Amino acid sequence: MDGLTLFGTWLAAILTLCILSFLYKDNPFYKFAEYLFVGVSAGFWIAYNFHNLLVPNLVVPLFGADGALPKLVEEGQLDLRLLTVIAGLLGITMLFRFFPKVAWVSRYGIAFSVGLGAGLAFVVYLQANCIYQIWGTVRLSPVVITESATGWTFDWGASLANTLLIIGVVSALVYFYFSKEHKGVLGATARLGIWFLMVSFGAAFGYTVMARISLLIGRMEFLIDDWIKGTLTTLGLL
Amino acid sequence: MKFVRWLADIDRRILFLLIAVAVVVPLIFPLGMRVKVTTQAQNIYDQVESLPAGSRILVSFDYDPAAAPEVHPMALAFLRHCFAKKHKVIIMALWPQGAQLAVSAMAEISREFDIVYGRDYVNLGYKPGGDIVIKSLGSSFPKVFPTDMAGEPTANLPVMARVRNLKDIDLVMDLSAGDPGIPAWVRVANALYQRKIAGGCTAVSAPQFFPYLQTGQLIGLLGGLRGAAEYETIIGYAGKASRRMDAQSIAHLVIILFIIFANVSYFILRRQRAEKGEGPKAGPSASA
Amino acid sequence: MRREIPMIVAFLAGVIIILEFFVPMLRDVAGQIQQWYLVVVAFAILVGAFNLLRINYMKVRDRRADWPYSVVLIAGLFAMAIVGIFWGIEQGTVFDWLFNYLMFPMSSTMFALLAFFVASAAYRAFRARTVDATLLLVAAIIVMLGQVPIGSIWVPAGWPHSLIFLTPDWLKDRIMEIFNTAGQRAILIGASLGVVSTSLRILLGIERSYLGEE
Amino acid sequence: MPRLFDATGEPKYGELSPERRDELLDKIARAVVDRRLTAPAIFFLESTKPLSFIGSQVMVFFDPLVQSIFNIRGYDDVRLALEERENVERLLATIERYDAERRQKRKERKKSKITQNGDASNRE
Repeated sequence: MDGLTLFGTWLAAILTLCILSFLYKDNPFYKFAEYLFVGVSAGFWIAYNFHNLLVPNLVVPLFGADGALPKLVEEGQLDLRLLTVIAGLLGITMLFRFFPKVAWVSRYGIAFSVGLGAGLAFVVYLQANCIYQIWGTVRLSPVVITESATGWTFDWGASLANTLLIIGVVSALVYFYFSKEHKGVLGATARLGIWFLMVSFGAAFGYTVMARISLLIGRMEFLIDDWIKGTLTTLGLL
Repeated sequence: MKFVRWLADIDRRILFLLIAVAVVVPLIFPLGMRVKVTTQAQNIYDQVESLPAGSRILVSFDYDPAAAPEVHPMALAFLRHCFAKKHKVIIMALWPQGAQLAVSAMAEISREFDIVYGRDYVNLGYKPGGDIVIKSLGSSFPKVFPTDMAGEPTANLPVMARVRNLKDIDLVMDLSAGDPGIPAWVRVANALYQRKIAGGCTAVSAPQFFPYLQTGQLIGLLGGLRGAAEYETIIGYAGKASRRMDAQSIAHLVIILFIIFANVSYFILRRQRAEKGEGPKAGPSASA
Repeated sequence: MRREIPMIVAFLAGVIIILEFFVPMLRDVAGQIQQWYLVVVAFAILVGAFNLLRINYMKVRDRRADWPYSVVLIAGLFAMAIVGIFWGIEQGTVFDWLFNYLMFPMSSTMFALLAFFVASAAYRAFRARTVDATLLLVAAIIVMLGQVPIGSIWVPAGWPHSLIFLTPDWLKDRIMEIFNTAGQRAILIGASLGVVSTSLRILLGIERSYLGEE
Repeated sequence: MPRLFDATGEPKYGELSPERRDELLDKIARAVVDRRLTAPAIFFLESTKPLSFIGSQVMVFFDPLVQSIFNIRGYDDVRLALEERENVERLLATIERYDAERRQKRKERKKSKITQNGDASNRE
């Protein structure tokens, strides 16, 4: 490790320990890291926004890489780059939010992006999460018969799986729409629905446990391999 | 009885300590256990294998350092596989941190393979906007990405020469830690442009993608560290994920033991209360 | 007029995106306005960052509880933004260094911390008090065992195929493919209906809260 | 001293009044218990405790956007509640209390049913 990397590793290790100190109890070191993290993340986003978006998608199309202003008409053709001006103006309206007297101007930028987002969301959610999902359920056959050399056999495993899947989707949907306590068929179906949901929540929690443990392993690996072993190696002790 | 009460109201910090030990010890003394490969992981591998050399694979880095221990090993394993099969890789990001993580992933990978930036791969950088970004890629790559991450015009990069829009992409691999991520790619690139989407994601989000697997909207899925370890196993590379699975195993066992202890103490105390004729209480809980 | 024109803007933007699928002529227009969207989002991010800055500035100004930490937040924000904007973000820059040694460890440790709390949460929530909670608990345990190699380590090599349903691996796969898929699919469908109806209400001008108060 | 951007639109910050806080936590807890989502809610809240402040700051970041699009009532209050870490524990305790009450009620109902009809078919 060179000096700068070693310094960085120590910095990283100290910050890691600051955050882990929360396990003992809430304390100033944790708070320091917490606020620093939020600040640095926001700053990171701003810098990316500048280099990966504002420059290539707004500044360069408007002024060109050389900084020259676009001409209105170029070789007898309307310069389409000028359309980018509209984008810039719409974007700038967003900043008016901070000035109460003219805050209404920001409605243009917001309305544009909300409208566009709503239009696309309408199409893609309907298609991918609604129609395809319903189709994926109704095409399942509760009775699966497979053909083999000996003739037709009833595949009870697949049949049961399909039946359960169909019942699960329907009953869980019933639960969503009638979640308050209900009597009769609707109530019974909703109760069945919540059992399916509970199993899937349980599965999700199993996965969550897995995810969090993996992250801890990642950090411990850093502390053991990069920080302790790395430092000892650099100092020639290992 | 005293012990049961102690167990029921155990100081949370004792649990913390046990978890730390369960993670650290196997990291120092590995057991070398192997994971079984699921069909979801195998499907992704088969897809990459079946493409002819020189196919264009879009890899979207939609995760941040908080997901890196799980997802980064997937990125490394998948990229290794792509370059071993001589595919062209186009990297982009819907999360700003993803673009930066792609930089470090490629710094590691480019040392192992005979690959040239611009000819074999490109890092287009980050664009915010999720669904709309993907939708725009459906009509034009150069309009969304006039330049790569470093500001080089994409028109000058040979790898982008035949990529006009999403239709020119043979496979999308999304490395995802949330939305925008796999859900956005499935919603837009699959539903509107019929692209094949493969996914690698954090274990937290994996369960919600199973409906997509059943309909084929997602061709395969690597879920969490286990998924990463599976891909490492398939390509025969002993990477970090496989090594970490030992610690993962032990920690899971410890947590299951916690759950069992909590329940045993809960039931013993409940019976005791019932004998005394008291109603149910909120129940014992680990105290701070 | 301060409300009507933005409403028309929202309607047009949304309808162009929808009609584009049926009217090829609109494709160029749609392509163009999608480019604008990216720029508008860039400004929206600036607005968000500015709001964060403003609230923390106010905390410092009024010397509220924990205000010194807000100074740290503001300093971090400026440091990262300035270094990135003026000296670049590529590999080997100061920005990249700060990302690797400052942001990366903090971000990943914050979430690694949750490993400990997930353990205490399992201790607190997973009690077989009711049928609901029991289902949750059993599913969670099976998945936890099925996900790691140690869960199936006791299964001998010659395990009969007819008894495969007793192994955590097999059970986990069924839970995921049947019960989890059913539950998650219901959530997907339910949520998507919500999104679709909200989108429609926005486009038709029924939902106007985005225009703020008059 | 001239102030920056706070003619009228200064966002809320600081602490919630204890009454408003309890009212808010109460409402959330009721909604959770009524929908029988106690166990998942406890798991989620307990397991993300340390991140409550970061959550609140994410809400600050998206506040101008979310507020201008959805105008959610109580957004600010939830955000402020999250800034204080103890409130997560308060919410957990409230949920557990309501859940215990609910189970107690069920038990009593079941008991009275058994004495009336001699069976307990309405099992959960």
